[in-house]
Formats: sequence, C-alpha cells, structure tokens
Amino acid sequence: MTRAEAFSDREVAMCQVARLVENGRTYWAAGGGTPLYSVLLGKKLYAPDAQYITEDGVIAPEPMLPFEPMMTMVASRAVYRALAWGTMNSAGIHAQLGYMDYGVLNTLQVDQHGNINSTFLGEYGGSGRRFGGPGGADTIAACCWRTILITDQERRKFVREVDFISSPGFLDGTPGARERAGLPEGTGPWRVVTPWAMYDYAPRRLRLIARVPWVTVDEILAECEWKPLVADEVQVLEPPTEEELQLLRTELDVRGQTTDAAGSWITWDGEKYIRA
Amino acid sequence: MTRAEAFSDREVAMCQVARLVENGRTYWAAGGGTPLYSVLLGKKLYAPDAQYITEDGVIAPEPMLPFEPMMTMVASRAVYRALAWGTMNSAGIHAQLGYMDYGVLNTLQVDQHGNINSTFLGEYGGSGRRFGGPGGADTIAACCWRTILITDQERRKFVREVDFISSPGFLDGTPGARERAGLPEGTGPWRVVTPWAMYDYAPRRLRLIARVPWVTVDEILAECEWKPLVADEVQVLEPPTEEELQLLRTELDVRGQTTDAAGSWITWDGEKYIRA
Amino acid sequence: MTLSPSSSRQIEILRQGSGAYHPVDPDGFRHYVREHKNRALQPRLMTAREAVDRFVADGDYLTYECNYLMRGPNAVFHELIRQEKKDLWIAGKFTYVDVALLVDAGCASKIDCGFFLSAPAVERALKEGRLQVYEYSNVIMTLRIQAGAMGLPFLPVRSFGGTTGFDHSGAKLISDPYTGDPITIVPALNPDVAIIHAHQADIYGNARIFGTGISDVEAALASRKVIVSAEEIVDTEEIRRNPGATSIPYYAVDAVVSSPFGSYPGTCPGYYGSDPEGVFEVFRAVMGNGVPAYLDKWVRPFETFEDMLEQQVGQAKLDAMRANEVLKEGYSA
Amino acid sequence: MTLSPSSSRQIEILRQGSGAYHPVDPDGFRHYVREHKNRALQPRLMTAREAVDRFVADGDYLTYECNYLMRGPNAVFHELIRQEKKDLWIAGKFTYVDVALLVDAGCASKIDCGFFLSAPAVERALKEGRLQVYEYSNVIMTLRIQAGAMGLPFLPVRSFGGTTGFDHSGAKLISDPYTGDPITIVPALNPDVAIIHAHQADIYGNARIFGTGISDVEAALASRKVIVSAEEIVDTEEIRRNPGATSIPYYAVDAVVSSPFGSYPGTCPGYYGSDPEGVFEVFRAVMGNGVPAYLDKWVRPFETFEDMLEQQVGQAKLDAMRANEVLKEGYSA
Repeated sequence: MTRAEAFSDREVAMCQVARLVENGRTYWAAGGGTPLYSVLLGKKLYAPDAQYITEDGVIAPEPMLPFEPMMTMVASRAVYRALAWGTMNSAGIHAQLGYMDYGVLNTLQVDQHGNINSTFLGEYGGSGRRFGGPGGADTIAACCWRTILITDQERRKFVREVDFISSPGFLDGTPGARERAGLPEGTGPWRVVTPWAMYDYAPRRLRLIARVPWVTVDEILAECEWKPLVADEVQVLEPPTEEELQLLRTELDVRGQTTDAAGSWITWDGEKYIRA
Repeated sequence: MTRAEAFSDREVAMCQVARLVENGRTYWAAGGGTPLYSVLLGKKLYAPDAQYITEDGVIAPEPMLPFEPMMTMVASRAVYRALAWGTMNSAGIHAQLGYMDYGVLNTLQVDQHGNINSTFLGEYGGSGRRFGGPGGADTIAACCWRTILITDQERRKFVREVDFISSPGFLDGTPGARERAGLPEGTGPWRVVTPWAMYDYAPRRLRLIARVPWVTVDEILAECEWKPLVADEVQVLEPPTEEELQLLRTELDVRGQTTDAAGSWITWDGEKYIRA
Repeated sequence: MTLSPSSSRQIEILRQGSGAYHPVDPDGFRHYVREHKNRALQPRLMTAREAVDRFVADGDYLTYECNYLMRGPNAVFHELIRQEKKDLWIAGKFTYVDVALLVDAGCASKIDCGFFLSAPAVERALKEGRLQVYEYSNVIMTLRIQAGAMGLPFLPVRSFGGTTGFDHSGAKLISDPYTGDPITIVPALNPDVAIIHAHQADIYGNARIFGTGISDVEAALASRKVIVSAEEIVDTEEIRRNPGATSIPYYAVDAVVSSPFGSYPGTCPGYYGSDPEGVFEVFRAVMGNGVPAYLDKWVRPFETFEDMLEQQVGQAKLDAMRANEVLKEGYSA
Repeated sequence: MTLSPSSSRQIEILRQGSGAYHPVDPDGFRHYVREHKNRALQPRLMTAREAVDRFVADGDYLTYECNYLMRGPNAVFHELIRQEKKDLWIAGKFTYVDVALLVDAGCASKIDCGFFLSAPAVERALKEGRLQVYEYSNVIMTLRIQAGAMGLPFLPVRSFGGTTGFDHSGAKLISDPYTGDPITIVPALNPDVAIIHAHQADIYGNARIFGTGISDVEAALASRKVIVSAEEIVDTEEIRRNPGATSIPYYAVDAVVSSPFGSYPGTCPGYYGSDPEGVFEVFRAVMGNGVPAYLDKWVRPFETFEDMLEQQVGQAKLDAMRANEVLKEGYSA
C-alpha cells in the first residue's frame, strides 16, 4: 500500500467505505454512484468474497468495467457475469427476508438519529426545495441489517432533525421506535462516512469516532449544524492509497458522477496533507 | 358427424363438456383427468382458439398426445408448445386477476347450491371417509368467472348440503353470499355435467336442463338424493359422435383414468340407445 | 410449535397516511379484464400512434418500465408527447429524465414518487401547482404494482414505516393479526396503462424480456391497458419453442408495437448499447432548461419514432450502437 | 379519481378459522437467515445422507416440490425414510403418492392439505390418530409459501372464503380497509426445510429449474433450511454465462446434492421420461396396502439412491428413460 499524494474529498469517502467491506457479506448498493463504487473498490482490493446486489435485482455481478456513462444498472456491462438476474421486487423481497447484510446509501441530509432526507429541504408543502425522493434507499435503510451512509461534511447536512424522513434511521431515537413503526427487528444505521469523518451510533445517536489527518475534531463539529456525540478517543483514518485511487480512477469513478461533486482536493506537501 | 354406436358413461360426460367449449375463452382445467380431456376434445373439434391453463401454470399448450400414464402435468409432453410456462402461483394469480373464463372440475359430491365436497363424507372429524382435499379446485371454483363441474349421476353425489365445502359454489344460496365470504364478485357455478344430464343454476340453485336420450327425467331425479329444480323444457342432448370418441380414445383418454371409473356402457341397438 | 389463532375480533389501525391514491378496486379490475382483455389469439400489432391513440386517455394513471436511458419504451413515450396527452398520473419508480420530459411537455400532473430526477422543469411545475407529488419509495411502488398484479387490494410490506412519506401516502400501519406486531400495508396499484419495451414479442403479445428489470411483468399484469413495444416481432412458433422464455403472456397485452431501436438514446441490453451523445443531450436538456428545445428537436417534428431514428440519428450511429454491444450471452432464448 | 383513506381506526375480523398453523414469525425468520444462511460463495455440496442428517430434524415442517412422479426430489425423499425422520409436518400442495409413503413409513404426523392421494395407509393413520390434517387448498398453500418467501406475516387471497376448510385453518376473513369489502387473509408459511430437485446447480447452490413447477422458488426463499438436489452439477462459470436462467440464488441454499436420475421413477422433464413400470408400482403399492413392501424393495436395502438405481433399476432402463425424452427444447439455458 502506498500513501497517495493527491485525491479528492469524494475519493476519501469512497476509500473509507471500501475498507469497511467484509468477505462473506451481502451489500445492497443504492443506485449506481458512490455506494456502488465503494463496494466494488472494497471487493476488488480487500474482500473478494463480498457480494453485492443492485436495485434491479442483480446478484453478485462481475461487471465489465468501466461502466458506460450513467449506465450502472440494467445495462449489460453492469449486470455482467451475475449469479442471478432479477427485478426491483426480487431485490426488495430478498431484503425483506433478511438476506442483505449491509445497505450502502448516499444522502442529502442526515440527523442525530440517522434518519435520511432526500425529499424536501424546508417545510414540506411550503417553500423550500424539492429533491428526487428516496428511490431504493427507504427499503435499503429499513431492511438491511446495517446501513452505511455516505454524505458530505457540511453544516446543512448534519441536522438535529431532518425536514422529511425519506428513509428511516432510528426515528425518534427511543428504543424500539423502528419496530413500533413496523420495520424489521434489529436493523438500523451503522456508520456515516464523510470525506472528513466517520460516525457510529452510541446507541441510536450519531457519534463521531474517526477523522482524517488533515482536519481536527473542531473543524468537523463546525460542519455539523447539530453536534453529534464524540467518542472518547477519535481515531485517525488512513488516507487513500495509490492502489485504491488507481482502481477508482481507471475502472470505477472514471468520469466522476455527473450529479455528485468531487469536493475539494487534498495534497501531500512532503510533510502533511493540505486541503485546498 | 357420425352418431356413435357404443360408448361409456364417462365418454358421454366428456363429450357434453367438450361441446360447451368456446373460442376465445380461457379454461383452467383441474388436475389432468376428465376436465383436461374434455377441454382438449372441445378445442380440437369445435373451438380451436379456446385456450387452457393448467395447475402448474402452463398457458395454452399444444401437448404431444397421448399423455404418458399419469403424466398430465409438469411432464414435457403435457407442457409442450405452450405460450408460457409458469407455476401454481402464476396460475392462481392469473385467476385472481380475472383472466380465467371457465374452470372445469370434477367432484365427489355437489349440493343444490353448487358447493363441492372433495374432502370428507360424513361428519368432519368423526367417522366417515376422508378424501384427498380440494387441490386446485378451491381457487378454480372461487376465481374463474364460470365453473363447469363433471360428476357421476349418483344419489350420494347430488345432496342437499355437502358434508364439507371444499370448494365454493353459491354457499348458502343467498344473493351475495360469495362476495360476503371474500370471493370475487360475479363468479360462480355455471353447469354441472353428468353422463346422464346437464344442469344450470336458476339462479344459484341447481336446475336440470337437459338429459341424454336413454334416460328419463324421473330416472335422473331418482339418482339425486336432493331433487334439483327442473326446467320447463328439458332438452335432449346429442349422443357422442364417432369423431369425438375416436379422438378421445386414440389421443386423450387412451388408457382411462386409473382412479376414475368409466361407468356403464351404452350401445345402439339399431333403434335406440341401451344402457348396460 | 403451533399458535392458536387470536380470538380478537378487530385489527387495530395504528396510523395512516393522508395521501390520495389511485382507487383500489380489485373486483372492478377483474370486470375490466373480463370485458376488455382479449383471450383469443388474435393479432394486436399496431403502430405506436394507434396504440397510444386507442389505449392512453387523458387523466390515465401511467406506468412505464425501466427509464428513458435503460430499455425505456421510448417510441411509445415520444408518442404520448406527440399526441399531447394530459393529466397523466405517473408511477415514479426508478424514473429518471423521463418525468421532467413528461411534465415540461404538459402531459403529467401527478406523480407517485419513488424517485425522479430533480430538474428545473419539475421544480417549476411543483411551485406553480401544475404537479402534485405523493410520497412512496421505489420498492414500495413496485410492491404496490405487485399487489395489483396479484389481484389483491393491498400488500403488507417491511419498509416505509416511520417515514414522513408514509404520512403523505395511502399506507396504513396495522397490528398484524398473526403476530401482534405492527406492520405496514400499502394499497395495490392497478395502473390504467402500462408501456413496456421488450426484446421480442409475437403479434399476439407474448413477450420476452432478457436481463434485469424493474417491474415489467408485474406492470403488465396489474394494468388495465398494456402496450408492449418490441425490438423484434418473432413468430409464435418461436415463442412455443421455448415457453420458459415468455415474460408476459398475450392475454395481458392490448397492443404490440414493432419498435427496433425503440429505447434510443438508451440501451436495450444485449441488443445495443446507449448513444452516449444522446444520453448526455437529454440529461443536459433536463438539468438545464432545455426540455422544449429537446422535444422540438427529437420528438415533435417527426411523424414517427422511426422517422426520428432515420432522419435525426442515422443508420451509421445505430449500427455503431449495435456493434458496441458486445455482451450477448443471456439475451436470447 | 382518488379515494380518501378511510379514517376508521379498526379493521373488523369477520370470521376466523380455528386450525393450528405453523407459527408466523417473519422477524424470527430474518434472524435465522442472518445467523445461518451463508452469503459467502463457499461450497455446500454434500451427499443426500449428510444433507438430511444435518438439515432435517424430527418435528420439522417440510415442503417438497412437485411430487414423487414429476421432478420430485426423490433421492433426498428416500433418505428421509432411510433415516427414519419423525413427526414431519407436510405442506401438502400437489402431493400425490408421496404422502402415503411418508405416513406409512412413520415420518409424517401432520399435513396441511391442499391435495394428497387418498390411500389406505393415510386413512388408517387418520383413524388411529397418528395423522392430523389441517385444511387449505393447493393455491392457498402455495400463496402461503409465497407470503413466507416475501418475508410477510400474511397475504390476502381471493379464494378459500366460504369453505369449510377455512373454518379448520389459520385463515381470517377481514374487512379490507381500502375497499370495505370482505377479504380473506392467510398466514405466511416459512417451512423449516424445503427439498427441491433442480435440473442444474453449482456447488454453491445457484440452481436452474426448467419447465413448469409448483412453488420451487418460493419454497427455497421461504424455508429456513434448503436442500437442492440436481441432475447436473455445473460450473459457476456456466451460471454466470446466463444469469437469467438462475431460479434459486446460492444464498438461499444450505446443501447441494448431486443426484442424476434423482426423480426416478418419475420424470425430470427434458432430461428423462418416467419409468411407467416404476410409476405403476408405487401407485399400486400406495392404493393397496403395499407401502411397507415398496419401501423394503426400493428404499431401505440401499445405502444410497445411486445404489438403488444401479442395483434395482439398472443402466439399461435409465438409458431408455433418457432416450425416451425426445422433447428437449426449453430445458437448457
């Protein structure tokens, strides 16, 4: 592993998620952007027997990389060499049955209890901005045993309560809240990963547990409108490696996502990493 | 069409059902015995664009005849040249959706309201005789728009109330009884065919509408433990034709059904038919 | 080992959404099937124009399968815009640029939201009250269609509970009479019309779809009127040769439209890749304010989708798209 | 066009059956999946003996797919009898001679009845109280399994209402909260164990079934423990070549048993026809009082099903069965 010398915020987040990927586990990746690239990166470098499922019901494909632009589902290269082809309902039903260990999602806004908003910023029905809705994330967040959220470290994205729960976290944070809402027992948010930080839940409440070397805990907390808990010891995350970036750039996130900004650029100045 | 000179009771019933088969309609045939043979006979001779569906979800096959012994479902000859292969659930679901015009069933016992017993003769749970249960007949009787029952003309088979409703007719015969039991609106029994007679419902109550030439109405009624209504004019049914019997015997009911007696033999003595 | 059935006489409704939903009427659907679905093997091949004219009415609830970029029924979709259909209510699962096209063209006024690409045209329509959104999610929408495809009034589901969407939907949280635990139920969806692009179909509507999909089969069974467009019209003998390959049976289908390259500019997996240029163009149009210009260039000037392919795309590009699709295995019967 | 959701707080239970039913526990099933189902691509090939020893316990609720005469999982089925499993509860949809075999062998003590062949051995067991029957019907049973395969506690159905079986079952008639009309719901079925015979499987359990079936895929997804026997063990490369042909995904499968001619004396469509002599023999045994003699001839003397095929059937007959199956189209991927 070679420490990389220059990379983007988004690349940092994907590499961190990739390192969470475990052998022998199933990953339901939302859509076809950073969640899918992160899981594939982890599978290719660290956990060859991790398997992923897509929203169109593809089980354990070995896609022909790189994907064609915007063609991360249904297209032949994306579903190539799968063990089974399915549908959105087959994916959803396998998740209802408990076959999906991890769900990997990106999100617009997350709150202290891990609830996700991808529908509306502002008062619903009033002024504010409408977004595209939960897509598959609602079922991923409800039915996978553990979910990993990917988002940016921005004040407006870490809030006390999301304006609209598009996909469920721990709801009001009380014990059993998910079960009382009809969701499967024992499921819920597990990690939130940003380009700067990693969070877990202690329990059912967001807690900062790790940071990248080039930002401080205070800098992270300054980018949270609502302050999360902070672990007694905040770990320092390893920066991306050249091997990770090589794979990301040549095979996975080749063109970058059209709708997903890359964020800032981080470079190694010979002594330390500097954020542009 | 040539009037046939010798045939069995069961052959009479199958020929009568065959003549009810209409072009452009779907027939869900229960199991693989007389209901299936009757529909195929009708399709081949009278209604080439009648289509049938089996309990294992085969849509509109052109089976390679004759069937192998007891191999009227799942087997390759039985499902040959279908338009689609399915499952028991796909057949059941298409019926729930209203795609099945006619269900064709045979039955152990039928009552004045067309309820079918194929489960138990005697007081359920007490002494009496246990039979094999409804099989697919419950869903056929519930969900097809119209059902055609095939049974023998025997006293113990035509009763006031069946001992056990395995598959629903008009239940207690009151208007809306099926709907109140959760069954689809507007469905129900349509014809009962025996080797001697044909019945309809006037409305929701069994009514004798036709007889074969070699039995009288009184003889038929003598073989009904509970007397059905009798139409003002009881039609006389045409006996089987040579063409029908030829097809039945060489391609369909080749060996006879192992579990299904052929009944008596009827012969033409030069002037009239005589039942042995 | 066994549970005694509860002797309770009631199931509690713990919470329910207040959103309007397409009417639930399984018996009405059955009557429609009985009256209108043709169980005879009679040809139902027609042009996209005729199919849309006959089977899509203003105000219909519409589901289309996949999306504009991935095996979308784009030939029929263009025809909706060309014929200026109005007030369509869209089943918005796995939609993408397509919702913005329909909304900006004035065709759609309601959407059940799983996901759509949030675009200026959609935002504008929302702000101006020309578009109403009801809140679900992708799988909840496809399960609603699944319920419709089973002839049921509702289906229990294991997601959607606890969301704000639930409160703006037709869902209910009830106390499961078997376990006593809370469980969400959602209303079945029987769209008025489904448009689906298949790889192959015969003239009666027996259709084959290869590869993955969203809810093609469910939509075909759940919908009152079903238009299937197909890359290839195959002989019924070919269908009968391999009945296991039939995705949709003829009796669910009202119109078959021969539509080679019918998913342009998207991909029809196994048959042709996408046209990246065409994909970027529609994406840019939708994310900018370019929908009217896009429709004026790609849809409105042409009598038919085939005319557009011939005049605006050209055979060379179509040939290249086909050549570009090198992965064929699994995309035939 | 739209309905307002009812504001009622309750759903009425209009009628309910009093029959015992296998416990409904979707969350428990999920936990079982999480703990015990292997999501790693690790081989799970084993003998029928090992599979039955490890995955079938006395008292288990068992579903087997198709039946003894039609693509039955007969190699595994024989092993149940050889290992003298006890108190099995059988999902009796589309069963035939098989129930009598299991009952007379002392393996089964309960059956959920769709249909079984009414035979002297079964009648005797019923009269002597060694067998308990709960009443459903074929499609109601496969829909219960479908509910289990969707991870749901129950499913609405459009048949079964009004029958006497309903009163002796786990069904309930409720007032549909969407339409107000009465609708039957039935408890989901998650069998403890499913045994299924496939045409092909890889060593991980990815299985292909060709032709028609009863509820193979549903049973595999609904059951805690799944044993798949297969005519052919194929390479995973072959599975990946045509993912559309996979019926059952590996992660639902616990044991893969290589079992050529595993449906003898029945047919495995496309691979071999039935042995009419063998079919008549089991039928006569069951309809007479010949089950013990049948088992003593065909099951108990042999260590394995393969031994029985070799010693009791012989290669010549097996070759003839294969030659006899001339219809191959549609039975390959």
